[in-house]
Amino acid sequence: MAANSVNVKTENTNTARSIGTRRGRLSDQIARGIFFVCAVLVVVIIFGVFVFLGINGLQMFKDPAARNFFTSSSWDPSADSPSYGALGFILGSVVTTLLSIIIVAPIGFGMALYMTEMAPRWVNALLRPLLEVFTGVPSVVIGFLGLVVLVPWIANIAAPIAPSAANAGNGWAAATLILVIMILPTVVSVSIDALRAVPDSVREASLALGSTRWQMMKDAVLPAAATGLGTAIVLGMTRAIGEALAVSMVLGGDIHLPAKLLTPSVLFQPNINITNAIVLYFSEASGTERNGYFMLGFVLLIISFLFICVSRYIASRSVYK
Amino acid sequence: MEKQSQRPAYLAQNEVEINPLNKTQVENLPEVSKEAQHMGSFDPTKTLKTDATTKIDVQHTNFFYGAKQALYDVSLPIRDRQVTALIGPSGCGKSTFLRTLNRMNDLVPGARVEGLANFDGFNIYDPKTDVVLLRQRIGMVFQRANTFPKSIFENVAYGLKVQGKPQNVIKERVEKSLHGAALWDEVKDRLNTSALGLSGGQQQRLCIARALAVEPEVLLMDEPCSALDPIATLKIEEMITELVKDYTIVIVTHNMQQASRVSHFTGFFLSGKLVEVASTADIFEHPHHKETEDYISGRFG
Amino acid sequence: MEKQSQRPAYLAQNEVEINPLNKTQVENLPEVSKEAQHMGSFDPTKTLKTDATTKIDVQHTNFFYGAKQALYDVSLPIRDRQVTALIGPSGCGKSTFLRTLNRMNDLVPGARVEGLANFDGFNIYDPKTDVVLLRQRIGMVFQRANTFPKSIFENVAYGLKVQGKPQNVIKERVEKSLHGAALWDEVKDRLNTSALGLSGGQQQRLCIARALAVEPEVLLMDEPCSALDPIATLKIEEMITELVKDYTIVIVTHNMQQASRVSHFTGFFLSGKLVEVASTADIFEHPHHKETEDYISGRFG
Amino acid sequence: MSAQQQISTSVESDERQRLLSLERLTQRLHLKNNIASGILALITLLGALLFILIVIKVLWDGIPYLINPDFYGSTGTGTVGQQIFNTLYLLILSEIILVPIALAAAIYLVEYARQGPLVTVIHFAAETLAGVPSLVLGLFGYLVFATVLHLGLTRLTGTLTLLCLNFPVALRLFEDALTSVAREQREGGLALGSTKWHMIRTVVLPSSLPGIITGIVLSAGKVIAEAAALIFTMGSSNPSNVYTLNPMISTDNLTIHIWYLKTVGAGTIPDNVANAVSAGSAALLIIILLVINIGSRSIGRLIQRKVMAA
Amino acid sequence: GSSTGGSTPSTSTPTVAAKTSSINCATGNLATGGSTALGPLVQDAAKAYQAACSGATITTQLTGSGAGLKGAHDGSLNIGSSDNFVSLTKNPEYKDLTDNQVAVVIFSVIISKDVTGVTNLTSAQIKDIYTGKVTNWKQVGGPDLAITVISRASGSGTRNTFEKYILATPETISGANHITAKSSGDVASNVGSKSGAIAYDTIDFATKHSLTTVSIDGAAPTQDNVKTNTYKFWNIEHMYTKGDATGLAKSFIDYVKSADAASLRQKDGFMDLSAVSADAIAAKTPAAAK
Ligand SMILES: Nc1ncnc2c1ncn2[C@@H]1O[C@H](COP(=O)(O)OP(=O)(O)OP(=O)(O)O)[C@@H](O)[C@H]1O
Ligand SMILES: Nc1ncnc2c1ncn2[C@@H]1O[C@H](COP(=O)(O)OP(=O)(O)OP(=O)(O)O)[C@@H](O)[C@H]1O
Ligand SMILES: [Mg+2]
Ligand SMILES: [Mg+2]
Ligand SMILES: O=P([O-])([O-])[O-]
Repeated sequence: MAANSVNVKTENTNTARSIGTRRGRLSDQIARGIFFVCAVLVVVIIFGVFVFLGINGLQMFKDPAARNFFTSSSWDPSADSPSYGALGFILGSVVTTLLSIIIVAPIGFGMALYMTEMAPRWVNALLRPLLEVFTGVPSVVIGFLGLVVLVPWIANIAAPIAPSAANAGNGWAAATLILVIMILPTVVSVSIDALRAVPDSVREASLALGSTRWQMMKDAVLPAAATGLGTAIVLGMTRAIGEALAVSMVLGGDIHLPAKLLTPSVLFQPNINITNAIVLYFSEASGTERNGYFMLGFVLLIISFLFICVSRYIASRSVYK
Repeated sequence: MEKQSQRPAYLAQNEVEINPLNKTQVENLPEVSKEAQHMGSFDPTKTLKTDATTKIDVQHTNFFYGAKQALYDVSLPIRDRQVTALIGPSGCGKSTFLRTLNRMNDLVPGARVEGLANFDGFNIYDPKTDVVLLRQRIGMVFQRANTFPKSIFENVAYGLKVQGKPQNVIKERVEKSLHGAALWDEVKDRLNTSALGLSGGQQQRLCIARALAVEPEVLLMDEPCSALDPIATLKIEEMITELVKDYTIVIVTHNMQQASRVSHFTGFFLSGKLVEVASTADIFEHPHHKETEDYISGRFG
Repeated sequence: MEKQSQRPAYLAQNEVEINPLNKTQVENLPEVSKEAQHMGSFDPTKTLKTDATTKIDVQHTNFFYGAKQALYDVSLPIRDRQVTALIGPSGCGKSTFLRTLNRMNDLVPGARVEGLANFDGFNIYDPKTDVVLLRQRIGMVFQRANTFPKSIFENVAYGLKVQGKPQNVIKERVEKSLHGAALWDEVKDRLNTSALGLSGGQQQRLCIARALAVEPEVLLMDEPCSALDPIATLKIEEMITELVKDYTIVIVTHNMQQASRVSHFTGFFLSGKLVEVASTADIFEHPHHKETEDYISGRFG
Repeated sequence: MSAQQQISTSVESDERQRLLSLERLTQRLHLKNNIASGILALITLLGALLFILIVIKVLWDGIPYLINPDFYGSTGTGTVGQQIFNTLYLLILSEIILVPIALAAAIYLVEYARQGPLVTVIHFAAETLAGVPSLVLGLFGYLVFATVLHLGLTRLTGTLTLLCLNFPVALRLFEDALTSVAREQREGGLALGSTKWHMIRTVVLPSSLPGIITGIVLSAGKVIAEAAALIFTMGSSNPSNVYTLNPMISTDNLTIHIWYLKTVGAGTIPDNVANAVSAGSAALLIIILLVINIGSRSIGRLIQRKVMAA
Repeated sequence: GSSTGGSTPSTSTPTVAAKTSSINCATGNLATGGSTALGPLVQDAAKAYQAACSGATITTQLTGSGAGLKGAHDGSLNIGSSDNFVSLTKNPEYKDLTDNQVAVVIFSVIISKDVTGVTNLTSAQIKDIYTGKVTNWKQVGGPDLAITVISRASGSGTRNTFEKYILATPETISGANHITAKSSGDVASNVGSKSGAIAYDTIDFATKHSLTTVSIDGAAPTQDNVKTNTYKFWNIEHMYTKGDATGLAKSFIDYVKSADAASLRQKDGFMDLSAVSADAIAAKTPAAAK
């Protein structure tokens, strides 16, 4: 008898419970569906970016004049027989990116090493927030400073070797320095993370063997952080190659690559790169030329995609996560 | 388990407690008993030299992590070419003490040491002591193998390269140290493969080889076997009894059987104080302090 | 320590080992002995009902974490309004088994269960089982108190709000559950303060109160006392013996004394297999398997 | 006896010899160490100086305008009242769209999705999207939102483009915030018979609030700083009445304005005015970013304390 | 769907007093853009229009004539302004654009202050400069100073007018001494700051920046010379719409052309279409557009 009544009571509760939870389950299902759509949205967007830029960009090759896109550096869409050689723009982006990373890597690694391994606490307390602010600093602010400070300064210094004293401040040199300022904080921050990821036991192991701190950094910490530092380089380059407005403000070039590429003076004259071309000419271009700028954007997209793949690959080989 | 009878009575009595071996595991591994027989072949009491000279004479050491005191007036002589074991419950300051001896605690921000540790005529704690030189003379092996992500050879050669030794010396010493750490046979064919591919026990011995390569006079070991399985543990213990012919060894251990198996002297720490230090046999058989007795009989810790 | 004599002989014999109490700590806390006297006031053998109906009938359960099998053909009846203890060395699958019972393992990616667990006429493992309803009927208490960062009241009321209970019912039930978890007196004046301000033991009891509030039929507890000090442990054990009058309880424990103190039935797991299940007294006094005997006599684990 | 003594002395002198050479060696090592340390310190000093000088330069040039109330007006040249309003408008509109979507996506990834190819693909997509240059996203936004969807150059087009830009960033930060909530907390909720979504709302979201706030604030920083993605999608000029919530008009913001004044708009107002406005806006932006960076952490901590002391 | 704001439509001849009431107000959002030469007039007119008609929101993207046409064509702009007629040979897809002529613009060749002694250049000399044959001012009668050549991008209506009526050939200048300015204003500001610079820009920007203009082939850039087409470097300003202008777009274009906006046109240096001789207009109008 007693057992029976207990059973009945239990059943009642269960019915009440299941009614209560059914509503919950429905909202659970709906919520789940919405979340799923939002998560997939990210895939849709990147897919859309590839598809839309790809389709519009590749359409330029319907125009036979565009066949020299990857083989010529002569970009002259308004000529009687238009030419769409983009090598000049690509070269500009590659040169400024490589130059800036060559400058940034030693400085960035040096700063990161100093900040993680040697610096007194207050130095980090001061520099970390500063670096973070600069990681997100608007590129136009740097571009503005570049225009009012850097360009006149370079013009002064480089005037004697530049082909045109009036335009000596503009060009790859200014763009490279702008990029250095733009990517140094990123490279330092990622490098610091990489160095921090090296466990202290590695440092202890080195020091306990009677190494100096410098030997510890050079022989134990840096090799152990190699993959992370590699990621820092690649991320820096991703940022550099895509940087648009700041670079465009100081480049000063249009569509022409300088005639003499293999002299130092090439750095001190108005010059070109991919982003500058897009910023300057995209909005008024039509037809094949317009698709050409989409194609340039697509090239940038592919390059940054490759960079991301490389950084993922490097990161996947890291010993310490 | 016929070995038990050879051990002091107090060990047998607490056998179940302080034996870290997982029986099931041991049963799956028939090699153990073979190795275990080997284990009895050395007996620290036979190599005990109660008159050994003092290699490091630690006196009245106080240690602070910031405001927190971790060592209270510790005085302890470390005898030349003898194994000194440090035991005590978790957090009693064993590691802290060990790490004062090669100034490893310098790395801890806010750490501060007071007192005297006379090593070859100078005070280890002196701020002016050249810690690089000190650490070349006093090597250290850590609780968890901290192998570098480099090849086996590079790991052992590390300290030698630090000293800028020529290549031929490095080659020879690497082999010698790997022999010394009883690892040569296992790795001789793969010296250039990554050290991270070794098992835990092998990595720990690699770290020992690495420490031996620079030919220190003193070797500090902080629970070198705590992360290892019984077989690896036995290998390392055996190795220690070999090494002590040439090196002064200080070992921290949680495992009292290990202390009794390998050490000549034992110091017992409790809450940052050195309760008692004496020959290992004395400590385990005739402890002078109630706390020591309680601890070794397993009533706490 | 006069309590020892009341315990079975095998416990006294291994007292040093399986007693988790840290002696130094206990000595600092004079209240213990007072509480400890209380401890003897219940004896599960007195409330043991060998003929209790089976509340959950687990049969031939296999469990896999991805490719790795964690449970092998486990069959075990869980008796109504009795305490069933699950013991075994670390990693043997106790938690895994417990978590199959309220489908908590659903959260582990790649986890898969096979077999039958008959609960009130349906199979717990059935994919069609409404896990939300199931978990309202089979509550769970975890090893580490997972109090929500909310007020004490909100914590206990959580499950009731889930069910959309009216405010007055919630109020009443919160108080009742806090009484049930022996926490009411300690928190009645601060119900609206953050639960994170409670001590570890109080938080654990709060979690128990939270589980009780939804009036489950079965209460699963995974090492509920392992992070607690002796006094808090005793309080919870006492509470369990009270709760079992109304609830079916399954408790995982590392502490064999605890199993013997609170449980009516004990299952011994080893490497994912249920070696033996029987009344607690039988398991501890007349184990049928060599492994069980080895384990409870402390030879491994 | 004497032989023994001799041996011991020779051993001793050997030992001395070894020690002496070791000492010489370490002297050399110390020297190298000091040189290397000096170089590292110098590099850091120069790097730090570069950044500090930039900040000082920007503030020095800009603050005289910032403390002038006319600077924030909206009539006449050299005022940025409109741009500040547009920046805020864009910030709020894009956060309103971004936060629910990114949070929902993060919830899906952290709470619902099973580890598998889909999650890998989503993460890879997010990482790739985060690496796409903002100018390229600007082209994409122009193509899809302005042209294909016929939204034209409007605030809405700009906001949608910013969504693409910020989505991966916010997603990552929100995921971090959610994963920082202990598994035990989730299990606690579920074990009480709550449905997953209810558990997330009542347990996970409140606990991860500090991290979510940090994510919002940091993505806000990106919205404020962005210009390249907007010049093709939102435009670079203002109607007479920008003080409207109308999303279908084209406006600029502070960063676009700086760019505009020094490029396309150069010469439309006197150079010294353009420089003054740019300097003032740059200083304002730097100050906002400093505040955001320092603030996001303290806000997070504050919320944390609030949540924990419920 | 045009609607007439609050003001009364009026067909009477506007007077100064009835200035605002004569605007046929429409409401909505209007995106205009394109020619930077026409920019000042569009911006001023937009401001005046919005002041008079509260329901209208007008923005002006100054991105060049080419961008204006493209924006009008692809719909991102409602009105695309251009200094040129659409060239259907070059952009056949722009046949959907409707021409609304609003004013006449006078361009000029300008040189920087340090180029002393040059007041006139022949179109041949200008051509030599813009094709890179002449690189120093002394070759054209000026000081010994390198010429910094400033151009506009190829979509610029100013540049197209310059190429068509002065050079009679496309520019081919490139190299370190050459830069491309981003807008009419940018041209003026560059000529103001670079030594030895030469450029082409509207007379309005030249005046506002007090830059030196030169006569071309002996004709000075004056309204009188334009009226008779003696001075060739001028053009008709257009506001193109996709299809016929309606609603706010129509109302705004009408306003820009209207007598109401005459003072604005004058202020920004533009001439009324009616002020220029029919022959001159015909000379600028391509056959296809007639
Ligand atoms: N870096 C540190 N900062 C502050 N306190 C520390 C630090 N390292 C250790 N301690 C404290 O110092 C005391 C001694 O620690 P130590 O590591 O020496 O103990 P131990 O005997 O080695 O313990 P175990 O057996 O657990 O390794 C402990 O209370 C510990 O909490
Ligand atoms: N999420 C998981 N994924 C894969 N394997 C797991 C997972 N959780 C547990 N395991 C494995 O399953 C086996 C059983 O684990 P379980 O946690 O059930 O053991 P346990 O008896 O509760 O141990 P303990 O006493 O340490 O809590 C162990 O080998 C463990 O490593
Ligand atoms: Mg230790
Ligand atoms: Mg468990
Ligand atoms: O007026 P434009 O900018 O096209 O020269």
